[in-house]
Amino acid sequence: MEIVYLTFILMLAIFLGFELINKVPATLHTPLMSGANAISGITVVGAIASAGSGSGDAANILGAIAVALATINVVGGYWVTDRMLAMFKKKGS
Amino acid sequence: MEIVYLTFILMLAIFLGFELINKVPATLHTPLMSGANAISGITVVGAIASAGSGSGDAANILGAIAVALATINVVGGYWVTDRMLAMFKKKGS
Amino acid sequence: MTLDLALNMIYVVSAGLFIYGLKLLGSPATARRGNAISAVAMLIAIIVALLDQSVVDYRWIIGGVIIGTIIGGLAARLIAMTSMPEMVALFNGSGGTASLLVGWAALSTHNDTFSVVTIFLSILIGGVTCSGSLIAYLKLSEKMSGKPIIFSGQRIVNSILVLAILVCGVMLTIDPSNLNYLYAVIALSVLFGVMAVIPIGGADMPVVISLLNSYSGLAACAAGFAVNNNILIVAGSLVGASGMILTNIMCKAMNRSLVNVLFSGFGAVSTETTKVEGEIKPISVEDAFYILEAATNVVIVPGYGMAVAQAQHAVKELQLLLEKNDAEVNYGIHPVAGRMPGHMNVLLAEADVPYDQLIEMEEINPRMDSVDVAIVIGANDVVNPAAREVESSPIYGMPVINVDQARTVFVLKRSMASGFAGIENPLFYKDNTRMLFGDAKESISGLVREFG
Amino acid sequence: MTLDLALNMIYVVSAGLFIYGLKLLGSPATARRGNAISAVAMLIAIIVALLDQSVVDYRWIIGGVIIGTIIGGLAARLIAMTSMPEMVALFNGSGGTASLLVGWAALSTHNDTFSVVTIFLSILIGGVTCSGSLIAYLKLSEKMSGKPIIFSGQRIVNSILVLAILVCGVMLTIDPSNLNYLYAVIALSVLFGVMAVIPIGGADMPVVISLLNSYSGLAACAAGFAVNNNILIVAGSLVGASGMILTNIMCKAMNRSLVNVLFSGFGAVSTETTKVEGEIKPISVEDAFYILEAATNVVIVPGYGMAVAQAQHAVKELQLLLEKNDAEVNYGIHPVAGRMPGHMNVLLAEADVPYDQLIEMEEINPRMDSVDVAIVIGANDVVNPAAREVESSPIYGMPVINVDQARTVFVLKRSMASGFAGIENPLFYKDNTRMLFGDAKESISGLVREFG
Amino acid sequence: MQITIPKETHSGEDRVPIVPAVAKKLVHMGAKLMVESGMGLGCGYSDEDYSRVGAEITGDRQAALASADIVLRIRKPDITEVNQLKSGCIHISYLDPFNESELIAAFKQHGVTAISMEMIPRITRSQKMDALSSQASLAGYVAVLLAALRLPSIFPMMMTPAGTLKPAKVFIIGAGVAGLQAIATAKRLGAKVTAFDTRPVVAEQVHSLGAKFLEIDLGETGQTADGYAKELTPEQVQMQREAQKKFIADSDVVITTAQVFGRKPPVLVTKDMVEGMQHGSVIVDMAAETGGNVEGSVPNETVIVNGVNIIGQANLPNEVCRDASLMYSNNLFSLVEDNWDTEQKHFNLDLNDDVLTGCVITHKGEIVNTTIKNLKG
Amino acid sequence: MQITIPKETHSGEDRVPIVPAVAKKLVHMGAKLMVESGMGLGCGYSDEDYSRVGAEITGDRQAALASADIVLRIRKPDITEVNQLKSGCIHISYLDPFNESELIAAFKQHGVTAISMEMIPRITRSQKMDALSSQASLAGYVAVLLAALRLPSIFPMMMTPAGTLKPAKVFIIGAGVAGLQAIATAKRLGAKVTAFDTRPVVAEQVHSLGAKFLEIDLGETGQTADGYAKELTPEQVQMQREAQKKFIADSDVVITTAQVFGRKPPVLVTKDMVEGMQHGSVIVDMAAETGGNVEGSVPNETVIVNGVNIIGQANLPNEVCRDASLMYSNNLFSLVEDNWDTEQKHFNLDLNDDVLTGCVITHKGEIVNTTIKNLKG
Ligand SMILES: NC(=O)c1ccc[n+]([C@@H]2O[C@H](COP(=O)([O-])OP(=O)(O)OC[C@H]3O[C@@H](n4cnc5c(N)ncnc54)[C@H](OP(=O)(O)O)[C@@H]3O)[C@@H](O)[C@H]2O)c1
Ligand SMILES: NC(=O)c1ccc[n+]([C@@H]2O[C@H](COP(=O)([O-])OP(=O)(O)OC[C@H]3O[C@@H](n4cnc5c(N)ncnc54)[C@H](OP(=O)(O)O)[C@@H]3O)[C@@H](O)[C@H]2O)c1
Ligand SMILES: NC(=O)c1ccc[n+]([C@@H]2O[C@H](COP(=O)([O-])OP(=O)(O)OC[C@H]3O[C@@H](n4cnc5c(N)ncnc54)[C@H](O)[C@@H]3O)[C@@H](O)[C@H]2O)c1
Ligand SMILES: NC(=O)c1ccc[n+]([C@@H]2O[C@H](COP(=O)([O-])OP(=O)(O)OC[C@H]3O[C@@H](n4cnc5c(N)ncnc54)[C@H](O)[C@@H]3O)[C@@H](O)[C@H]2O)c1
Repeated sequence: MEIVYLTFILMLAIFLGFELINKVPATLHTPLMSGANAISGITVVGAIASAGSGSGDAANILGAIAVALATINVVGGYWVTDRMLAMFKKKGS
Repeated sequence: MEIVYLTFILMLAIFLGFELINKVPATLHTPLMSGANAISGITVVGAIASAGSGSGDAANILGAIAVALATINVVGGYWVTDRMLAMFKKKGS
Repeated sequence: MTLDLALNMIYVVSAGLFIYGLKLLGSPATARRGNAISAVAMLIAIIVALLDQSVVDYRWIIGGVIIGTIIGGLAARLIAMTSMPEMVALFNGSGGTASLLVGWAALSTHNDTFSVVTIFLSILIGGVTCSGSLIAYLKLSEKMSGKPIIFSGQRIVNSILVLAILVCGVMLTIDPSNLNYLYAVIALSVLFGVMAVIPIGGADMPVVISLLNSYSGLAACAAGFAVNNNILIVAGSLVGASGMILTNIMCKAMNRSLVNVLFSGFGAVSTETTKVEGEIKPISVEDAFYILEAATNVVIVPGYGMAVAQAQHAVKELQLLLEKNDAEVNYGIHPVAGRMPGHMNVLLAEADVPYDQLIEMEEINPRMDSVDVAIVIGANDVVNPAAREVESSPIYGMPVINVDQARTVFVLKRSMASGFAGIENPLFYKDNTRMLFGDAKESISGLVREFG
Repeated sequence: MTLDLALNMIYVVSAGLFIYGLKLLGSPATARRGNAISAVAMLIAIIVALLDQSVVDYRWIIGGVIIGTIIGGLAARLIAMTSMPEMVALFNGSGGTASLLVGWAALSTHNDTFSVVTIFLSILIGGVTCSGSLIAYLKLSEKMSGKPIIFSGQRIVNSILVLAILVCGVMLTIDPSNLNYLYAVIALSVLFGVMAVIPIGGADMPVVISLLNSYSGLAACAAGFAVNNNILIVAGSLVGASGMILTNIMCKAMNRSLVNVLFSGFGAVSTETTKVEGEIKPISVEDAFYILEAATNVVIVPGYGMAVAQAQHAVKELQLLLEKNDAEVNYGIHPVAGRMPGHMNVLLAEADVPYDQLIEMEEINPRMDSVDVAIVIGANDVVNPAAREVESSPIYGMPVINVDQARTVFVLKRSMASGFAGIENPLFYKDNTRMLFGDAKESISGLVREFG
Repeated sequence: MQITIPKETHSGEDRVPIVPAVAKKLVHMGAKLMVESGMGLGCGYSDEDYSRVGAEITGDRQAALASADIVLRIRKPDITEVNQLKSGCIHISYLDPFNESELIAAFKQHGVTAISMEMIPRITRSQKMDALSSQASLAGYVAVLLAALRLPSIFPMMMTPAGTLKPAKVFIIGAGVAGLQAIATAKRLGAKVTAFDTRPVVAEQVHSLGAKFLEIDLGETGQTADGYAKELTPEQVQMQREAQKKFIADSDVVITTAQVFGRKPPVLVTKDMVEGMQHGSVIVDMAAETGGNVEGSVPNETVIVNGVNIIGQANLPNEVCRDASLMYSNNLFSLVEDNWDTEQKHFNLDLNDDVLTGCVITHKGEIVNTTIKNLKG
Repeated sequence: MQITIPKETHSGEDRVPIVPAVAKKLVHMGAKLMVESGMGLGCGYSDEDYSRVGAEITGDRQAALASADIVLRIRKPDITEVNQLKSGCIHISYLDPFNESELIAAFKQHGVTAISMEMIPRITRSQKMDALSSQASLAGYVAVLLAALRLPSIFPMMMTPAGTLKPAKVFIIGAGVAGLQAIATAKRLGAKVTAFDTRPVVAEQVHSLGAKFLEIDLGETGQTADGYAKELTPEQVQMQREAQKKFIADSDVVITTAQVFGRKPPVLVTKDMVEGMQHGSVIVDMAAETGGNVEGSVPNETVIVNGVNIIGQANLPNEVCRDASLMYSNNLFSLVEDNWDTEQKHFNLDLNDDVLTGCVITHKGEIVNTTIKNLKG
């Protein structure tokens, strides 16, 4: 039955994604892309489980690498986005 | 864990409900209310389970009454909504 | 894949269709199709429910469906167009009642704490929806007086009621097998629905119905938690959330807050103090839009501020949009508006406003009380009711445009500053006045954009 | 409530914050706050993940986090503003790779069919994202030629590749323990990412990155299915869906279709046939808006149709909105536009268009190739390139406004009907021309509303 | 009460003090209306037009004046005619009280209550009686038409196959009632309009008509409570001239409306500025009659100096006499109506009334208006 | 080639055939420009203005004409002056070829190539040479100004404390080039404008200026290939008159521009219609010079019939002579430039050219224009 719930969640999230990004001004395309990209670093959550299994096997190491990579995505992504948006503000005011 | 999924679903559905009914013209308020009301007749699905349990006990009868009431809501709701909207069309064209 | 899994996947499809249908319902061009799609989704959901393994005996179901279809169908077909709102109230009531019954029925099979809590909620909300909708129906169809019913001590009674419901709810959760608590909850919920709606005036019933509609969605949602059914949760919460938003929008269009609607009856008793000067009520462009959107008779009163803001073209655009929205739009031109004779004429002619929509003060004033919204654009002295009301005012006796007699007045200006004559304007403090602060052109362009 | 339940409930909160953050990111005023909220959501999610019972050994995690934070932080801080897009590509690649690895790691513990399928998907999508993003980075930073790389037989190679991936996927599902299939899938996915991006030109890379970004969301979502984690599914699918929409919007702003972007490179090889007359490409108001929204230099060329539609006021409104959006707007006035000398002047003066924005034909023509969008409003003969190109044309030799030299041309008219001179207009068939059919005033009001 | 309306005698005056539509309202109010035969002809109103609405037509001007309780007219009367009025009669017209001391004396002597339309105070309530404003507004319109017809080129911009015609540049000095209307009219015709005024509040009003305002820093300037400009110091006038010089040379049309209430208007455009203008340019001096803003302007004539046309035509509202008469009639009517006792059907002269305090010059053999009295002292 | 530009001799003609800016372009093209002294004075252009751009100034008109390869002027020449031209000279001006058979004969006889500006065909390419259009457009503007100044009320609506002034009702008959410009100008000034024309395509053009079109069903009407109106049958003229009658009576201003190319204009406003109008109303008969659309109109005079002003002023573009000259100069220049051989620096007369086929009347002692030839036959 889990799969049912998951599918429900998937469907709702997709609908919501469509509704949210409705009419975004062109100037926001790049920051938005970058911001969304940072969110996709959520995979770090999955990686943590593997990396923290303590098993010390290949999966564990793969997990650790995944954590590192995903963290790059997360940290870099949010930071870059913020820098872009900060630049924006200045232009506006 | 089910409750987690259900909560997820609840949250997403509420967000979606908010996003969908964003800027509805005043003329559509009544039909929209009526249409949404018809959807709330979905409780018929819950009622069917009780009514079809075959147990013949109180719950079964309650279920049957619930089916009848919910059906009224569904059938009447969609129909009335459609009548309202049909009237609209004529006015528009 | 098991049958169960397959059926549940179909529920996902059905939920998707509900969402899509609701989206289409929000725009005039697609509303009818949206309703149809939502009906298909409902049909699918019902069929899936019928195929469920736990359903073994179809007799009761068929009986219920047939009875429901006949009653619902007849009601929908035979009802006059004008009494649709009360019909919707009745349908809504039956939906709420159904949720109550589903919860009730579920109690016999589900009695872990979580389930009982959700069952309690579905009964409570269902009960309130049931009786509340009934009262709304009675008020709307004038089978009952539309006036707010108020008695002293009403608040106390209501408080006690809420308390009692909570107590019974807790007891029920602790001991789900004691049916007395169940019956008490049912009875109290129904009573509470009655108490909640009687103090509200008949004119506000559409908002109440919308609110109850949202509740019935929540009731279905609670029932869904109780019987562990996704489609109930999704569809129910969709209706709950969108109904809430819709209620809010409807309140805005009436220029009221939801709290104000729900407790206006009580207010009628308490505020017997003499009215002081009133307060300034700013309004946002968005809220102003909702009110304009619902108006059918609009008068625009331009003044010097429109000239300063050079807003005439935007005003014309707004006029066209309002007219497209089936409102009648006129301009009330005061002879001394602006800073030179014919100032407004020059500007409005530039924006190509037809001459016959420019109405002289003497002509527009008698019609003012049938006006839904008067939009005062950068005018001040020429709409100052002090000229009529305040004998000591330096402009006492000057004829002005009586915008304050319109149902709602929007005043578009940048601040509370006074106009040419340098005097205070009591208009800004009136109950039916809303100040839309900002440069007139910006504000109007904002309204124009909202109409998009 | 168990700890697990509590943690999962916090995931719900985190997901809600992601949604809210993404919503705020869509509007300039709130974008920065939105990004911050989304970052908070991420932090919450990570903390919850760390608290999970299955996490017993924090050393690897801490190592990974530290390394990742240092690299990511340095990259984000040190990078020049101008090279942000390629940085985003790199970040995106690392996200994709992480998903690939998560899938890979999950394979050791999950090997029921459903899990393996989702693992396969997460590896495939993650791999494509990984290498695709890398190529995009190389192209953008000009470490690699921005030109499309095309060789004969490319299609065949790609087809074989896809087939091979599918076969290996199926084999992996059947026998998850055979790691050779796994390695094959990984290798082929990475290769496929390279093959998919090399034939696309450097100028189209932003769209590609956006698309890959959407993929990396989907990869996370697939990984979520694989390791059975809700927050991954919700956040991943949010990113997937919104990324897809964003990609689409970006394509529209470039007046291209996604298919056209992805396969333009291939097209360059195949269409060597002589160009025929071309075809009519209608455009919707919405799509036209996206293009205008991205334009910084717009020329409006009005003609008799603007007069017929009495669209001058709407045109002025559009001009103001474009200017607010930081575009430079000019009017190109042809001396015989309309039906009397000075026809356009009369109308535009009525709408209060400043005289110095009215540019004579001789002056506007030399600047035309730096114009992003030329909006032809109900003009026909005066923009007919046949006057330049077709010697046999009755208007050959008449000077016209060379709108066809602008990057994009919108022609607003009601039909394909000819103008005063009664001759065909080859402009309508040009590659860079889009026909916005309908009454000019309606079309422009539509655009104005889109800007809201 | 008998209201007498004599025919205007000033040559070239086509306006009439009361149009038939307003005559009807006066009759309706209960007044006995005595109209001199031919009074309305300037605007094409015949005697029948008046008799039809209930007025009495008389050929005997002298008798009609002698028996009048109220006299309504446009221009100031001959002194001889004042002598014919009976004591207690209320005489309402333009009077030019700052300059016509003899006339005022005659009124005083005969116990006539003289109301000067120039002196209607500019408070909100009396705007409907303000003839200076109503006529100035029309004058502004006419001034632009005169200039447009004189100018050898057109006002609007025109991009045509036979070349692009540039819009005319119009410069308006003094943006009071007349000036604002001139701005509006010139803008309508498509000219590029710039204006200047010494009162700083006016800049916003000029912008509100979509025209440009020429910024000149003259230091302290200001306006009276009634909104009239204060007189400039000689240095300020000099500064203004300097600043405007280049601008005027560049203009196709200059319209001057600068007045200082009760004083001679300032000379703002000097001979050398006129000569700096292009051949064929046009100057309209709306203050020509009272002394002129333009050096060399001649009242009621158009002189050509160095190819530049200087129009000094006075009484511009007369060019649109029908509307001018309608507005003036309404001004008079509002004044009478505001003070009319509907019971007694007579004019109720309450000197404590703000408006009357301002505009009644003589009453019961006294000069009651403080401004005018001080002038004399 | 020598281009001679004699001074216009027609009294009251201020326009000049070539303004200095255009003279410069001609000189630049390689022509030898011979300008009669004083030629530009009507518009305020001195001889120096021309000599500065490279033209030769001469006091000897006769010699300048005799030696000319090309003569550019506005009005048709005296026959005596045609006799002075040398054979092969190209003479470009208005010629009125439908009526001036003697003049044409003189051209023919002297072997002069006469080009008639009226006969420039109305094809897209020749719009820049189309002097009828350029001048008609200005005439439409002037006509409205004349009417506005004549009318005793103002054009725009004004809601003022002294009453509301209604907008003037303007009716324009014939919405060709002049009519459309008149519509635009009257609309600008704020009038309520209605127009009528027999050509059905015009309704849309009138609407495109925001004015109303009076719908009259006349049955079959139409236009020529050049866009000129076809002549109506007498019955149709009668129908039109009937339908317009009430409308005219209700109008404050009527402007008639109805022409039928090469024919006498139709009489559309008869005496009784004029008399039906209100006192003070204004009619501008733009066709007065060629016969008139209005019964009782007198060329170059303003007559008052029953209180209604009928303006018959001819040569309206002359009122804005500077712009009119500029446009006419550009028209002439475009015509010359289009046929100029830049190598040889001379006028290349190619009678197969569409434009020249239409407007060259005589060439090498022959009447080459078919329309005019047929007229004679
Ligand atoms: N018509 C005439 O001939 C004439 C001549 C002279 C004087 N007057 C006098 O002028 C007055 C005319 O009355 P009125 O109601 O038209 O004007 P008003 O009383 O002067 O009020 C104008 C209002 O517009 C607002 N405003 C100014 N700029 C604005 C902008 N950009 N956006 C929005 N609001 C703006 C101002 O408030 P904020 O500053 O708060 O925005 C001000 O209160 C009368 O008192 C009349 O007697 C008339
Ligand atoms: N300026 C002058 O003095 C003058 C005088 C006479 C003739 N002309 C001639 O007129 C022409 C002027 O060229 P132009 O480009 O301005 O006009 P045009 O070539 O006549 O084309 C006008 C176009 O506008 C479109 N249109 C009409 N109504 C419309 C509406 N409501 N909404 C949108 N489109 C509408 C028509 O197409 P659809 O029907 O498909 O919508 C038509 O193709 C030239 O050939 C010129 O020679 C000029
Ligand atoms: N009660 C009312 O509400 C009311 C009624 C009518 C007029 N007014 C106000 O009174 C003001 C003046 O009215 P008016 O037009 O009769 O004034 P006016 O005829 O006396 O003067 C005309 C204009 O010339 C200006 N001026 C004077 N000296 C000048 C100089 N040296 N250079 C440039 N300009 C100079 C004045 O400032 C004025 O604007 C108007 O602005 C109007 O707003 C108010
Ligand atoms: N090549 C070109 O593109 C070009 C150039 C100039 C003009 N034109 C067209 O030619 C048309 C006519 O030009 P014009 O103004 O020189 O014409 P015109 O001066 O010959 O006539 C003026 C107008 O009077 C109208 N008219 C004739 N008889 C009438 C009657 N009985 N009642 C009412 N109206 C009557 C005509 O239809 C015309 O519109 C214009 O519409 C214009 O569009 C085309």
